[in-house]
Amino acid sequence: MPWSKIKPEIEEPDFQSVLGNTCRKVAYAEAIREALDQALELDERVFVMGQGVDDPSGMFGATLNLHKKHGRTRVFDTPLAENGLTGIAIGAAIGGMRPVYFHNRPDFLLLTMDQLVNHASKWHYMFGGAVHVPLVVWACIGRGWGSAAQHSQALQGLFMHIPGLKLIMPSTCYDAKGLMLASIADENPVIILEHRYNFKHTGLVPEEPYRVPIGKGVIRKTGTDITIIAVSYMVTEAYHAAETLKSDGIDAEIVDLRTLRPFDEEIILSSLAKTGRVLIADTGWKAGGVTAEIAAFLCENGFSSLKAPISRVACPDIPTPSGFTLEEAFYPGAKDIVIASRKLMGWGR
Amino acid sequence: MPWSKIKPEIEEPDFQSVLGNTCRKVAYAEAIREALDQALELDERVFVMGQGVDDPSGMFGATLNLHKKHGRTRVFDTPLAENGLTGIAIGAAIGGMRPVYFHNRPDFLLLTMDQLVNHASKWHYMFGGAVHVPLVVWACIGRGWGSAAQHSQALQGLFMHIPGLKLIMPSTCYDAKGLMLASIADENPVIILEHRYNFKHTGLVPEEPYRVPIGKGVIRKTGTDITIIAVSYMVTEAYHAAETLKSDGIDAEIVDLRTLRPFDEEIILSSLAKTGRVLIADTGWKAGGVTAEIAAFLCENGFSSLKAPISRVACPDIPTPSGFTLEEAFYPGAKDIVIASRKLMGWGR
Amino acid sequence: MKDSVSPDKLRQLYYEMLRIRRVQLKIESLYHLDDMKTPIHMYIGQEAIAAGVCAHLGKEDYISSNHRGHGHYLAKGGSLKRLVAELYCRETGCSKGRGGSMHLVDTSVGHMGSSSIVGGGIPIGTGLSLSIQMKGQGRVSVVFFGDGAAEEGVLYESVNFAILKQLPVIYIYENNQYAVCSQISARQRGEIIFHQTNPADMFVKVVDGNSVLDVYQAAGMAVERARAGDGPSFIECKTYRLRGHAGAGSDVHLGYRPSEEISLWEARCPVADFRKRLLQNGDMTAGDDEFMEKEIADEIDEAFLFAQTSPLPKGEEVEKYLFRG
Amino acid sequence: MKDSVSPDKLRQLYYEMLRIRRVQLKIESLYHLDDMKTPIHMYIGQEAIAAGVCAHLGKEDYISSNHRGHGHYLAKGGSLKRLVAELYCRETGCSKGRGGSMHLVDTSVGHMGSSSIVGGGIPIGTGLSLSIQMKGQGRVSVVFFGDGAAEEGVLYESVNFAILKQLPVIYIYENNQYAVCSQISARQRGEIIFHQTNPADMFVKVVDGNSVLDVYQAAGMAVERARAGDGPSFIECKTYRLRGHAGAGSDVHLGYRPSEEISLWEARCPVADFRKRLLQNGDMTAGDDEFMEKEIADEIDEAFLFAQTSPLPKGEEVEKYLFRG
Ligand SMILES: Cc1ncc(C[n+]2csc(CCOP(=O)(O)OP(=O)(O)O)c2C)c(N)n1
Ligand SMILES: Cc1ncc(C[n+]2csc(CCOP(=O)(O)OP(=O)(O)O)c2C)c(N)n1
Ligand SMILES: [Mg+2]
Ligand SMILES: [Mg+2]
Repeated sequence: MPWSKIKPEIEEPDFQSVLGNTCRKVAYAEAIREALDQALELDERVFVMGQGVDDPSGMFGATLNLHKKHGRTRVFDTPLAENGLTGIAIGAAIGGMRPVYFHNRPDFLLLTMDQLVNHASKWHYMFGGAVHVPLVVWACIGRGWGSAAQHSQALQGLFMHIPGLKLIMPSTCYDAKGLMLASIADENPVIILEHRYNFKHTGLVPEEPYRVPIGKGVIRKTGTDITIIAVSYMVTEAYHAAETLKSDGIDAEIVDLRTLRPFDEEIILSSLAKTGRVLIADTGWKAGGVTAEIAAFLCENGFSSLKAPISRVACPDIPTPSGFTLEEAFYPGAKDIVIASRKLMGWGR
Repeated sequence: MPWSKIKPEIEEPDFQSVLGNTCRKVAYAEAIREALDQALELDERVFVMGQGVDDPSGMFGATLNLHKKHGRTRVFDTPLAENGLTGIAIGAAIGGMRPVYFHNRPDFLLLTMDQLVNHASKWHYMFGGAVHVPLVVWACIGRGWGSAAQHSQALQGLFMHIPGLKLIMPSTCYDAKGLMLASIADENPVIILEHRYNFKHTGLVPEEPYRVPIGKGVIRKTGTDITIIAVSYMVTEAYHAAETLKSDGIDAEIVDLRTLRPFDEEIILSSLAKTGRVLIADTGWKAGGVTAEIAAFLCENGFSSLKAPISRVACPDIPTPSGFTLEEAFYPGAKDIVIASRKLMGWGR
Repeated sequence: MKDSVSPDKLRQLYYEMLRIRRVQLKIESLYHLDDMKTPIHMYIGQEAIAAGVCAHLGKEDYISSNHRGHGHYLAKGGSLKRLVAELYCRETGCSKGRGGSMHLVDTSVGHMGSSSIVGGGIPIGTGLSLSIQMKGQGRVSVVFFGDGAAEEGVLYESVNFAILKQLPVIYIYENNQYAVCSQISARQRGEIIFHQTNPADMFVKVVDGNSVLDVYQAAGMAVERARAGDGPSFIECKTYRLRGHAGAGSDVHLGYRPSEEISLWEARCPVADFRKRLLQNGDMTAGDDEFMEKEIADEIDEAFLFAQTSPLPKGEEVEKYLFRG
Repeated sequence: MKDSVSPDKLRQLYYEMLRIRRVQLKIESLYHLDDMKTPIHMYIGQEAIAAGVCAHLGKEDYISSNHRGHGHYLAKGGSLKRLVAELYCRETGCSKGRGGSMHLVDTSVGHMGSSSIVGGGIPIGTGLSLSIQMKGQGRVSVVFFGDGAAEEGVLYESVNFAILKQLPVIYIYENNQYAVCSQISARQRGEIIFHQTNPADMFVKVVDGNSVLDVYQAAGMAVERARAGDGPSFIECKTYRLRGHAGAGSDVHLGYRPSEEISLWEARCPVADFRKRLLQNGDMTAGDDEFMEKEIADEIDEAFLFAQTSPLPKGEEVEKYLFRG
């Protein structure tokens, strides 16, 4: 698919990341690949599996050629049997390994809900801590070029509802690497949902292995007037929106949640306390999704700081259409964030 | 399992239902059974399938002996193959039938997410309206007697996030029948999640077939001080809470949503406009669940009416424990609603 | 039986394959223009299967298709214009521009939709056969799926149910030996287990999927059985896709399959082979062939013109079609 | 081989079965008191399977169990005290009162947990065997599952993967002919397809699940193969559950299975049969038997006392154990 036609390769916004001393500009996919390479190198329990991890496209580049270096026992292709293979990965994890299971799209995770939700998420609790499941499941949200209803779902809203799973959505090359390494090191099942559009970015990434703490958000831009809580690719959209808002005289703060479960309560409560206005931007559906939980949490716990309704920018509650004119209408972006932000600023004045 | 030990059979609270002229007291299970019996009688496209629908327990009584009257071609037992059989039901629906697929527990629906979410929910949209899927999927939430993590999940929070599915949770015998008939008559996939505790109730139910409109909530008790939006069995708990609150001088209004997708926006917005205070009570997990969406919606659309934070009473975000001392700590009820309501009433005074 | 196929039927089979091939070559030739903003999965090399199977089906019979569905759609009689319009994301597309290449549908000819979730259409097609049985319609439901799909548990679940209820369903297993870039040997060992089914439970047959007559013959038996109420069938068609997994053109450069392997199968092209045979046996004249090519080319031109000049869906209507009624 | 089993081993097999039986009868006899607030699924009638299989396993080998798991747990060497305490929902239970009867675990003896999602443990047990293979441990992973579970797609997916990778996994198919009240004929037609697997890919055997020696012998071959790196095995044990699906006591009154059928299988009780045989063949004396009964009875009494006097989990600790670390 000519993806390059729908989103050019660019450098990611300059988010002022905390950088190591060996930073280089690397592509998003390469950041993940490096994390995997290092994890495979440093920990013999780690292995990488998934339909196509060893193929010429190498999972959009994220697993490219790892099998050549680490062998096909540790980096292996799988049959198309997502639920069974998730259970197999769980079993391997229980048996002391650290599987990283790759999927092209989150849509395919719907086949694995039984093993992820009925099993992986409950195994530690249900047995009073006797067993645990250090498993990483990775999938990349599709968008554009007619990916349509069954190949473009952003399913974080589902996983956010499940106790016992950790849920990660990076937005920068730096975090993509650091959160992958943190997820592999975690003793619990972790789901990483990437966004295809982030793969068009390059950013500064240290060469040595490092971990970005799970459960901690980060402020991508400080501001005083409105808090934009953004997830995954929407962080980039929020960044562009903030630039536009600046010319309106609106100083937006951008919080990148990075981890959705458990999410960083403190960082959003204190940003709300500062600005009094909150907009939440997600790549998934609105109803019952990520924006719902964050809004409800803030309304419950930060009510007295709220000067305006909590605004939610998310996909409309319909399946993704294929046609490009409809995609255009379907996906929210910087423009929607700008419009909603201006509206929020109008409140209580 | 000696269910009777954990919840006695009682008459449901007197909810002042709109009644037909041939009302009788019937048990909750019998109300559903009657709906199925009438649907089978009136529409030859209807059939009932599921593991155990024709067995001596008859799905807690809800399908009891229907196969004897309507034959085993129209009321049939199935292999244990939930995802496959959901697809088969979808195919039959596309072919012009009206399948009603029964599951003992929502937990088993996790096996069917691919067919329900990737297929049933999208088929009509994805083909520009050319095909549709008139399918009813039914499951009954378990609770108590050590049902534990894999047999007691209240998964409405997941389905609430999915465009293209309708989601129903009745709380009275009257609605159990009327919503079942409405769901079977609906041209779209509908999920009905029942609660095991409702099955201990008896209530007034008309004999003739009737439909309760999908998407319409109902006020179970009018009040002026606080709005309690309740779902499924929590309606009964809310009713008891309201009785207690009365003695505190707090006059609670109880809204029974009945349909969670699409939910009745008007009824909750106008109740909020009246009371200014909202508590939402659900039988499922809190984070990212039903209470999240309703709270977020109200915060977004009814902000100026809010005199206090929106309070959420739901299960803690952990798997269900089996032991009864832990179950006791896990499940919220009237007491929690009372405590949270009192707290809300303290706001802004 | 092969000899009992009339020259008319032979030419019809050829026409069907040729038409599928020509449509795809046209799509391929224009894809680089980026006007068809939809993923495409070429059926080039597998035409004999759709053509051979669907030759036995009427409009009232059902098929259930997958991401590689152009051939199934056309062989079943789906509108070419509406197919092309769908690739161009037009409101006049068979799915009104909502589905794209992987989500074709034409209910007027029994094509009830295709799933791009691998294996997803298998139980749905099985369920269609359940509706046939319940209504006593004497129809047939055909499920097309690949070797990747054959690994999904829903196949096992569906076949068990079809056998249990003796449903009028025919599983057409298009084994092209690859799932994306993954060779079947990386995913399965030996032949698929369903070949071992008790013949009393399900009719099983393995055929050369590049021979339209072999497919035609096996499918004929399966359809006959299904219509007679004699239960399900499972036909493995051994074949090969000549193009890349997705997109247009060859994928030799990716290096995941030997170029000799591709050449070998190119030499076994189902369309060219059958053409040669018909000409040799005198079942078709060069004139017939030319006429067909012309007719097909005209139809294709017309379809592309229709598509390219059709209106695009309006953004305001993005929420339409969520629910029926 | 049967003759090569030493009298010691024979008595040990008997002891194991007897112990499982006695524990269950005790549970049954007290269940009506409602102090064990957990669903129970009796293994009565199937003891020969767990006993015969686990006799070949060491503590370092794995098993994966299901809702009907008391027998698997005990045969694998799980702590009886902690089993009973789990039924009594105590903090001292094997799952600390968080799991209940359907969720047993004892990692110190390789019991890595049981799933009450039918079929859910099949891929997990397969994955355990993958970890064995990757670590080169020479262990074995055994998966117990029933005829209902055999219909789930994960079995097909798991077996395909086990065959592909030649994993050291043994599938023990406990065919007791019912899933809840549903007779197998309402769900399947004929024998399970995996019996037809190519022997080079997977070792397959059907045995009388009520004969501990038959099970023992077949399992022995499977374990040997697995340890030698010769791949997976699939053993169907034909058996019958003598009690109701869940809860205590008979379910004859429900009428879903003929009382003659139950009587027939009661007459084939794996424990009583084997006892008779051992006594007849002189492999066990009446004194041995009495001694065993006494020892088991004492152990059971002690376990129940332990359970009944153990502390209950504290409500404040309900959120404990969500995550590790
Ligand atoms: C459940 C699922 N898993 C993975 C994919 C990604 N995917 C799309 S096509 C394909 C290959 C399918 O192979 P096969 O069934 O043999 O069909 P073919 O493409 O060869 O015609 C894969 C893995 C998918 N669409 N659905
Ligand atoms: C996926 C799933 N579907 C349905 C159930 C409900 N259920 C519990 S046990 C059982 C019967 C299982 O039968 P089988 O596998 O033969 O085991 P058995 O009880 O006979 O030992 C069923 C249907 C479940 N627990 N999980
Ligand atoms: Mg293929
Ligand atoms: Mg059974």
